[in-house]
This record gives sequence, structure tokens and C-alpha cells, in this order.
Amino acid sequence: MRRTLIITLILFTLYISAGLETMIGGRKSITDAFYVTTVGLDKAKDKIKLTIVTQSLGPEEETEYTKKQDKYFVTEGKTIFEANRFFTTFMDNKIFWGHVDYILISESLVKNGLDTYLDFFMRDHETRLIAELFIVKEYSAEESIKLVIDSGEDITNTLHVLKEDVGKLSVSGCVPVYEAFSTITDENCGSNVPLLQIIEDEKEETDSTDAKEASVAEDNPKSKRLVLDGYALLDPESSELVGFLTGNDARGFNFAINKIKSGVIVVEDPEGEDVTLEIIKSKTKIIPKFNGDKLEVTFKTKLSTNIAEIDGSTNLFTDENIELLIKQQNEMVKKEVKNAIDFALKHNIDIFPISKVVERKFPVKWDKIKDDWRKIFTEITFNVEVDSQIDRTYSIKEPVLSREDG
Amino acid sequence: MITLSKVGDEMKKIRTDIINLNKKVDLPMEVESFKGLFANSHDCVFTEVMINKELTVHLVFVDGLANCTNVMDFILKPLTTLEKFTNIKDEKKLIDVIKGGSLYYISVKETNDVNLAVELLLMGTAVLILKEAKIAFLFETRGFESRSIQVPTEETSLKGSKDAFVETLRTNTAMLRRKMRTPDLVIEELIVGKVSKTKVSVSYIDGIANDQLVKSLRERLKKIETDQVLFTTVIEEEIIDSQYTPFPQVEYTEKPDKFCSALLEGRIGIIIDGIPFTMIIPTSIVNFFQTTDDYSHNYIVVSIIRGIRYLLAAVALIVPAFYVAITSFHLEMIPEGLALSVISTEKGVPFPIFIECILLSIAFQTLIEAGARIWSSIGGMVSLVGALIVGEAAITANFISPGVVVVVAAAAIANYTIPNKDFAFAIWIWEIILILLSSVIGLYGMVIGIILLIHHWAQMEVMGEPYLAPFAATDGRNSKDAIIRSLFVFKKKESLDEQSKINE
Amino acid sequence: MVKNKGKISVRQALTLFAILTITPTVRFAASSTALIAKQAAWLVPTVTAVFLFLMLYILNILLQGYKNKSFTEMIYDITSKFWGNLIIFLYLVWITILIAFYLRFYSERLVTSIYPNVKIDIFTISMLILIGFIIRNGIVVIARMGEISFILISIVILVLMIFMIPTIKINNLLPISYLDIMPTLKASFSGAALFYVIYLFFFAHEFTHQEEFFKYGKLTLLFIWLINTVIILASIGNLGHAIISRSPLSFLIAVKQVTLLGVVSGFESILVATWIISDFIMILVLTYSVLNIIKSLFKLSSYNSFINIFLVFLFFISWILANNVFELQTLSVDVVVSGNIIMQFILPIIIVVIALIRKKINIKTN
Amino acid sequence: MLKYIMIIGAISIYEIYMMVKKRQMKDFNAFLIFVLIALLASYIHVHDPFDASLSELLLKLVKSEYFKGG
Repeated sequence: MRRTLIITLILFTLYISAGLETMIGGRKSITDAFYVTTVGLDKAKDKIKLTIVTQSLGPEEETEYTKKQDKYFVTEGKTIFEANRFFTTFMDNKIFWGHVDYILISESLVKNGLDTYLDFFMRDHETRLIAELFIVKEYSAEESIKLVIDSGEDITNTLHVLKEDVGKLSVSGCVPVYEAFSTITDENCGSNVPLLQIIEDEKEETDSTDAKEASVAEDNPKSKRLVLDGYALLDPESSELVGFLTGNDARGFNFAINKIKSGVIVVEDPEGEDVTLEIIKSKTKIIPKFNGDKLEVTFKTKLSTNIAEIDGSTNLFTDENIELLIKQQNEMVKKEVKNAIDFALKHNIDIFPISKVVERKFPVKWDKIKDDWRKIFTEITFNVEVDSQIDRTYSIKEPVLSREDG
Repeated sequence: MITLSKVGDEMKKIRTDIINLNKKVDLPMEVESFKGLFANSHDCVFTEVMINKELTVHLVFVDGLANCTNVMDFILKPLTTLEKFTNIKDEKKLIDVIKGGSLYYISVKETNDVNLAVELLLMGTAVLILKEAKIAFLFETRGFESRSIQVPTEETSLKGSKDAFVETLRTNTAMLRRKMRTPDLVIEELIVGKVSKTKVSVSYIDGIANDQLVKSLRERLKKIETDQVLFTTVIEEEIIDSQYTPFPQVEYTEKPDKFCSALLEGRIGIIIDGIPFTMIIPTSIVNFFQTTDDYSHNYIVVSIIRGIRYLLAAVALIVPAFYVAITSFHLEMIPEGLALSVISTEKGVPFPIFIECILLSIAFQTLIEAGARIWSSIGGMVSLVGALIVGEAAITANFISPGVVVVVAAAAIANYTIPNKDFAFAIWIWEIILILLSSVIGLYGMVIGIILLIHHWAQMEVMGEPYLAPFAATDGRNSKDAIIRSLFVFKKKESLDEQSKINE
Repeated sequence: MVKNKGKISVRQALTLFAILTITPTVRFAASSTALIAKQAAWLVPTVTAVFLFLMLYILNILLQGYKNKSFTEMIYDITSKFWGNLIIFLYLVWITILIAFYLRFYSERLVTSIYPNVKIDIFTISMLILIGFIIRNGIVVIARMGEISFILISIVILVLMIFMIPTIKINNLLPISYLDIMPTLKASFSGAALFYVIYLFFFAHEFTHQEEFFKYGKLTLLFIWLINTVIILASIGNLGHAIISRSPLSFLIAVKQVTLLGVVSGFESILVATWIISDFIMILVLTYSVLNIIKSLFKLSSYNSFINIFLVFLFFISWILANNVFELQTLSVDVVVSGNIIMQFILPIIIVVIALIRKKINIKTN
Repeated sequence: MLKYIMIIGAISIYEIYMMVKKRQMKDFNAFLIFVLIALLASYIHVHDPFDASLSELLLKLVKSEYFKGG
């Protein structure tokens, strides 16, 4: 009996103390929480402007289905945390950081280094490290969020679609917070963060024509829209913004770091008509080699493509013609990768990162050279080798325009 | 037929003495004694038999317990019509003749002890009292109405045997004997209950069951001081170790095959006269997750299903508390999509989630209770009123959120899959305790509750056997049949000798 | 009926030992090894296991030499009365500090991980009350709880591992070269803090089946090695050693990233639940050891009256121990590790060596 | 401080009562030592006479880098 009494006593005391909110302040009701899904960081003079997007349920309609609706709020503060606290002054709900999916950072902010802003997201116990980072070019993060939301769309969803489709063209990538953090902390390799651009529809760019990237209503011709194109590259030591790789250069970078999922290569047939190839598989090996003290690095890319569209009427399926296509395709890929390498050499940052490969391959030698890696990096001779093949075509073999007798 | 209405104070006193002190009465062996003891009992029949006009003997029996036809045909008829008797002049001769076997009855006893006579009389014996010799002959004329063996009502079985225990002890023991034709099957009998004088039988298989266990059980049964054994808990509460627990410590079954297989595992069975449910001890937690059907199905299927049963018990225990914890303390642990739908369902509901959970959990139990108590003719109303009207209305009126309904209902249904209903009820009680704890301090409170539960189980012992066996405290042996049902082929190897070795 | 009432088998004792190692493993195995050995951290448990194997062998000699005696009795028998008292007193002080350390760390960890706004006392006090309530039931109940917790914890860690395997990046775990030998060896010292098995010997007089110690010891060793390796592999493989070595709750951070099919997440709640259970078992067992030491040191008839006062004392000592969690972490790296090596590794070996020299026991006994 | 003394006092009275009841008075001296230690610990916890925690003292003893500002 004594034991039961003790149990009841413990339970009772615990239960009584439930009322003592001062003791146990951990309870928060789920209905009071505002889920932050996207965060924007901007620079405002010497302060930080914090934009948060929360998802809440829209006003109840007559139907059962209530649409999710994005709302955004903006505050300023000396640090992110302070700005975050200012929300409490005008919002009746509790802001909850546990479901942050995307973090947008404006270009101007990254100019002074990214590492200072990542700390908040790493330290807070609510946030998850799988949130994706994006840098917004030219515009501020707030503007880009505003742009999407004002047009009646869902920013988080838009970013989600952009992220999902990034492999279609392979001109950008995804970098979660923890990955950015581990490259930033490595003093030898530069970090890359995907780049968000706002483009106006009128001056259409060639490499962003994919219909799915359009996130703004189509019947508004002058509207701006958000595209995910290229990378912002950061300095290894200070994590300051160094430059951008966009369009096909970014794809070259993706070739080099093995992040190609798919993509389009347009080449010409012997008569000068366009032949479109679709990348279906690509694998790059970075092979470092020591020639004495000199380092030689070879990028060996293996590529296979499909013929997706033939605009001319020549029969391409001869050994000779296929060779021709492959040659062109090799050259294009080679050029793209070279461009990325040139960029790296120009800014002297190891973006690939070759340092990791060398470390894995020559751990002993790496130990000696790691301190002056940046100097060594400029002296590396780079070779790019592309070995590609065209695998298949689709349902028809002959081009539509071909005649029976040529 | 004679009934005596005059009851002496002395008799009354003697009667209370018998009840209270279990004392032997000191009465002469004559019909007046019986008349006094059974003064107001109209079912007790006193018959005066005139043999040879001069000699009168008295026959006493209890109508309903004794078989009247037998009494008439084999006692009254010979006494009055047989030539041997009609010529008898004195009682001495009569005794000789009866002893000589002229009243051809299987078991005839001669006694001058009123206590014995009364005791047997209440078991259906006819007592023939000789006035002058002050002795009585006891004829075994037992024969009362009893329920025939029927299909089990609570433990249905698909491929197993379909017979079930009945209220009559002797029928039950006969059923055991029919299934286990071995002299090693021991069926001991004790009489428990000062007033009811119920027969309680202890059965075990000699050589397999632990002798010490049998001995200590026998001692515990003998120590029982109670007036009646009309309900099983009277015995159960006396033989278990831990009184303060909602968890069952004795396994009940109405199926002789389950009973016998338990005996073969070295356990001990108790059958109480008048109760069609038998008890098996010692039990541990695994026994409440097994059904007899497990042994008549494919072993792979059964092993998986058993695993699922444990999982579902865990679900029943934890899920509502976990839901309360994450929705009111650890929001970061809810996936985003789920969080939004939870919020949308919680909108407008006035109560905190844990109160909803507790209310609903009790409501489910209410439905069960109502279903069990309601007259069967309107039984369908419970589900109708409960589920349709109250459930639907509560949600549409924003009393309770659908999310909580889903969680608590899932837990309740998982709870119903536990084969042993006593265990299921105990799990339900702990479910509520866990909800309370997690409403105080979230996940931490829930884990504290789980620790307390594990501790509660760990310190429980049934007849010296740990309740958590074979998961704990068995040195890893004897655990083959806990979750995975092993093949009988494998089981055979550790036949009876092995078993007895383990149980020693 | 269970034979040897009131005693536990050696297998149960070693199960308790296995749980004792889980708490420090989850707490700092990944981060402390990643700090020194970097990407080669997952090799550290293998090195540690060699030491632990040696330790188990030595302890086996001791245990077989003294049947049904507690460690305190062994020490009294091997050394003189004075030295025996001194050594036992040292153990008393050290284990008390350890318990306070773990008690404090456990509450700090809960507060940093999932209860940021809750007062720390609540966790400390509720744990102490729980322990005071349960410890009275004696070692048999503790061992049974240990066995059940062991099953639960193993299942949870196994399931989490299965979820984490797809996201492990091999690149985070390579390269391994001879340059990693020294850091690995160095890091293995922090792993040496896992040898809590010696503290179980303070109630060795309550063991049965002592001859099975080495057999089950090897199995336990295998389990510990596996759990350690797997936890370090999963943490570093997922997030890289840079993040892991910076994080005080490395495994939790790694588990936080786990999503099943991109939808179900929040597995850290399950992990936190097992933490609490393993911490509880750890503090419970160590407290039981201390009570046994107190009993033999002061020659008490029963330690029951000392439970409450000792727990109150523990509460204060856990507060006196450190001002903040940083001190606690530094203490863990700078003092507790080396202290553990002395108390759990060197001192027992010295005792066994003395015993062998003085011919109190001999190796052949097992 | 007062509430700690009250808690320790209450526990001591209960335990001494139990000791008397179970006739284990030979443990009394040892018990008294523990009560005093507990009181001392509570005093240190409340008033912090050394102006340093135990780990600070221990870390200073092993010359930890914790105090070097690094």
C-alpha cells in the first residue's frame, strides 16, 4: 500500500506543478504557433532586415478545403536573433523556427561573409540543418519574397518546385545549411550557394526558358519572376562573396562536381541544322597526379546522351554522323568545364574542391602541403577529358523531315 | 413429508457456531438433529419409512441435489417392498441386512457422526437414520442438473478444440483426464470457504511442475479464510504476491486444451467448483499476448502476428501521450504538413489537447462498459448512439478535434487486439497515466511514466516467478516461445525432462 | 521459482554495463573522437575495444578468484586495511563526483536539446525522486529494468541506424592512412571512459553464474563496439567531422536530419526518450554502487536509511560541481576522462597485479 | 538555505525514526556524518564561500586551457 501511495503522491505533485507555469515554461499550444517556412535576410544600413514567411490557413471558406496562405513579416535588428525577437512586439502568435525550409540571403549581405549569419541557424535548437540556402542576386531577399507572394503564389512552394526541377537543366544545385557550414569551416575549399535571380520577362534570357521556372501568372507580360540559375561562390577563408557562375558555366561547374542530373546540349548536324541532345548520365572523376612537386589534375567526364530532337533532314544514324555529334558534344562540355576552372583560377578559390580529392588520395602528402594550398592551387595544370556517347533515340529513328530518297 | 417449524434457540446457536468457527456440532444422530439444522429449508426432505409396521426409519435428502428417482427406486422401494425387509423386527437385524448388501447401492457408508452426514447430505447424499442404534447410512445419490459441455464463449478458436469448461468440477476434471491419459496428471482437491465449502482442485503434472511451487500454492490455498468461493478473485487475491496493481497475475481460460498445454509447460492449474473459468499460475507478461489459436496456425504467420500484438500494445500505451507531448511541447518534432492539418482541426476547440485525449479515452471505455451492461435487445443502440450521434456531433460542434479522435481511436483499437482483456484494461489505465504525465512536461513526463511502468513490472512476481519473464531474469533460457512461436518439431527436443530441469 | 533470490546473474550485470556505456557514447563519443581523430574517428572504438578486452580479462581473473565477494571485500583482502580504506574512499569520492556529473549533464542536455525554457532543477529533482523510489527495491529489480531498457534502447538505435544509412557519405569517412594512427590512439583515451564495468563489481557479491563472466563479457564488448562504431559512423558520415566536433549533442544533431521518405521526421524525440532511460539506469546503478561502498566502508547493517540523505547530497554536489555547461564540458574532457582511466583501468590492474604477487589469486582459476 | 535545512531535517528525522524502529542504531554515527556533509554541501551551494565551483578548482588543479581564454 505504501508503494501505491508514493506513486500517487509523485503523480499528484507532478500534476499540481503543471499549473505552475513559472516552473515549467515549456508548454506551447500548437494552435498558437506560426510556422516559419522561408526566411529572408537583407542588409539595412548597419542592421539586418529579417523577413519571415509563415504558412497559415486562409480564411475559412464555405468549402471544406481551406487554402494554405503565405504571410510575410519584416523586422530589423542588429542581429538575426534580435530581429526575431522584435516580431513578438506585434505578432500575437508564437514564431516557430522548426520548419524553416529555405533561407534567402541577399547578395549585399554576403559581401561581408556568410559565416556570421549561419551561426543563428546552427545554434538554435528548433531549426533543422536541412534548410536550403539561396543567395539572391541584385535584389533583396525581401523583394523576391514580396514578388512571389504579391502575385498570389506560395513562396515556399515556388522554391520547392524550383528546387525539385533543378536537375532538369542542371544549372544550379541545392546546398543545405549543414553542407554550407562544413565547407565554410574548411579553410581550403570555397563554398558555393545556389543563386536565385529575378528576371523580367521582356528581356528573356536564352538559358532559362523552361516553362516550369515561370512562377508568375502568364498573362502579365511585364511581370518579374524568380529563377534558380547558377551559383554564388564564396571565399574559403572569409566566406565573402567572390563571384557568380551562371548559365552554362554553372553547368560546367556541376559537371565538375558531379551534380548533373539532366540537361540539354544543342549541336549541329553536317548541314548546320540543330540537333538536341538530352543528358541522361554524367559522371566525373577528378584525378590528381603528382609530377614531382607539381600537381596535375584531370577531370574525366563520362557522359551519355539521348537524341531528343532533330530539326534537319539528314540521317544521323551513321557511324560518321554520330561521331560528329559526339565530337561537338565533347567540345561543348569541355568548354563549360574549362570555364568553371578558369573562374576558379581567376579568383584563386578551390571550388570543386580538389583539396578534398588530394587529401583522400594522398593523405600523407596532403599533410605537408595543406598549409599553402592556395598557392599550390594556382599552379595546378588542369586537363579536361570528356568521353561521351549517344545511347538511344526516342520512338522514331529517322528524322521527320527525311525523305525516302533523300 | 414433515417440516419442523419450531426452532430452538439452541439450534440457532449451533448453526451460527458452524458458520463462524467451523466447529463440529455435537448432536446425537437422530432425525431431530437434522430437523433442527434444516428447520426452515423447504428443499430438505424428511421421509418416514415404515418397515414392517413397527420399525420406522427416517430418510433425509436434499431435493434437487439428490436424484429422487434413485432414492425412490433403490432405497424406498426395497425397504418397503422387499421381503427381506418386511420381515425384520428390530434395528439390529436391519443393520445387518443393509450391511449385507440388500440395498444394492454403490457407495454406502455407515456413520454416527452428524457432521459428516450433514456435509455429505449437502452434496446430494441420502441419509437413512436409524433411531435407536443412532447410526445413519449414507447413500451416494448425487444427481443434479448441470450444464452440458458447450462451445467456449469468450475464447473462440478457429482450429482448436471446441469444448469448454462447465460449472461442475467433476466434469471438468474428467475433461482433463480425457485429454491427458497419464498417471502423472495430479488433481488434488481442497475445500475452501467456511460457508460455501467449495471444492477447489489443484492440477499439475508430476515431474514437470516445480514441487516447491505446488507446495507453496497448496499452503496459500489452505490459509484462505473466506466465507465463500463464488468468484475467482477470492482465490486469486489470496495467491498472488502483488496486490496493488491493475495488471492481471493469473491467466484465466475456459478451454481445456489451453489448460492442459499450460500444465505441460510446468504451470499449475486451479479449477473451482461452480466456475467455468479455470486459473493458471504462474503467469508472466508473455502469457497475455498468446492465444490458443497461435498453436493451430502456421508458425511464421503466428510469429509475425505476435510481434504485431506487442507493437500494438505499445501503440495503445504510448501514442496518445506522445501526441499530447509533441503537440503541446515539442512542436519541432511534428512534420510540417501534419502540423498544419493539426492546427486546422484544432481551430475553435476550447479544450487543451490533453483534456480532449483524456475525455475521449474515457468515452471509449464508456462505450465498452455500456455495451457490456446494456440489455442485448437494444445493444445495437450503443454503437449507434456512441459512434454516430455523440462522435459526429462532438466533432461538428467543435467539442473535440478530429485529430484527437483519430489518435485516441487508433490507441483504443490497438488496445482491443491484446488477447487478454484484463491486461488490456490495465494498459488503458497506464495510457491515461502517461497522458497526464506528458501533459505536465511533455516527452520527459512520458518517459518517466514508462520508467515507472517498467519498474512496476520489474518488481512484480507471481508465485516467485518474475512477471517480466522471459524478457528479464531468466538467464536467456526458456524464452524461445515469447515472441516467435517456434515449431513443435524444435520444441520436442527439450521434451519433458528439459522442462522439468528448467523449472527446478 | 527463481533460484538465488535477491541475486542477479552475471549476464544481467553485464547488460547493465552495456547500458552504462550508451549514455557517454551518445553524449560525447562522436564529438570527442571527431575532434582528435577527425574522419578516422570511427576506428577509435576498435582500439578502445582492445583495451576493454584486456580489462575484461583481468577482471575475470579477479572475479574467479573471489567468488561471492564484493569489490570492497576483495580490496580489503588484497591490500592492507589502511590502503584498502583509502582506495575504497577514493572510489567513493570519484563515483559520487561521476554521478553528480552525469546528473547535471543529463539535465543540462535536456534543457539544451528540447526544453529551452524550463528550469533545470525540475529534471534533477524528479530524477532523484525517481531513483530514491526505485533503488529501495534492490539490485534484482534494477537488473530487470536494465534488461528491458536494453531491449528498448537497442531497438531504437537499430531503427535510427537503418534510417540514417542512406544519407551517410563515404567521403566524410575517408581517407584513412598511417597518419591517423596517432590521433586514433589518442582519441581512444576518451573512449576509455567507457569502462564502467568496474563499478558493477561493488555489488559483485550479488552475482550468480560468475564463471560465465568472460563469455558474456565478450558479447557485451561486441555490442559496445558495434554501438560505438555505428553511432560515430552515422554522425560523422552524415554531417562531417567539422560539425560533429563542434556540437555538444552530436548524435542528436545527426538524428535531427533524418527524414523517412522525405515526409516523416522528428525521430530525435525517440532518441531523447532513450537518453532519459539510459541516463536513469546509469545514475541508478552508480548510486547503487556507492550505497554498497558506503555500507562496507562504514560497516552499516543496511544502507536503506542513507538513500534519501545521499540523494539530497547528490543534488547539492551536482550544483556545486559546475557553474555552467561549458565548465562541465571542459571538466569532461580534462578531468573526467583521465580520472576514469585511473579509477577504472590503472587502479584495478594494480590491484590485480598485487593480488597475483601476493598469491591471493592465480590466473588458472578461470 | 532555510528550506534546504528544513528538507534535510525532515529527512533526518524520518530516517532516524526508521532506524530506531528497525533497531539499526549502530548506523547512527555514520548517518550523522552524512547529514553534516549534506548540510555543508547545501551551505556551499547557497553561499558559495570559495567563489568557485568544484570543476573550476579541479580544472585549475590540472591546469586546464579553459582559463586561458582560448
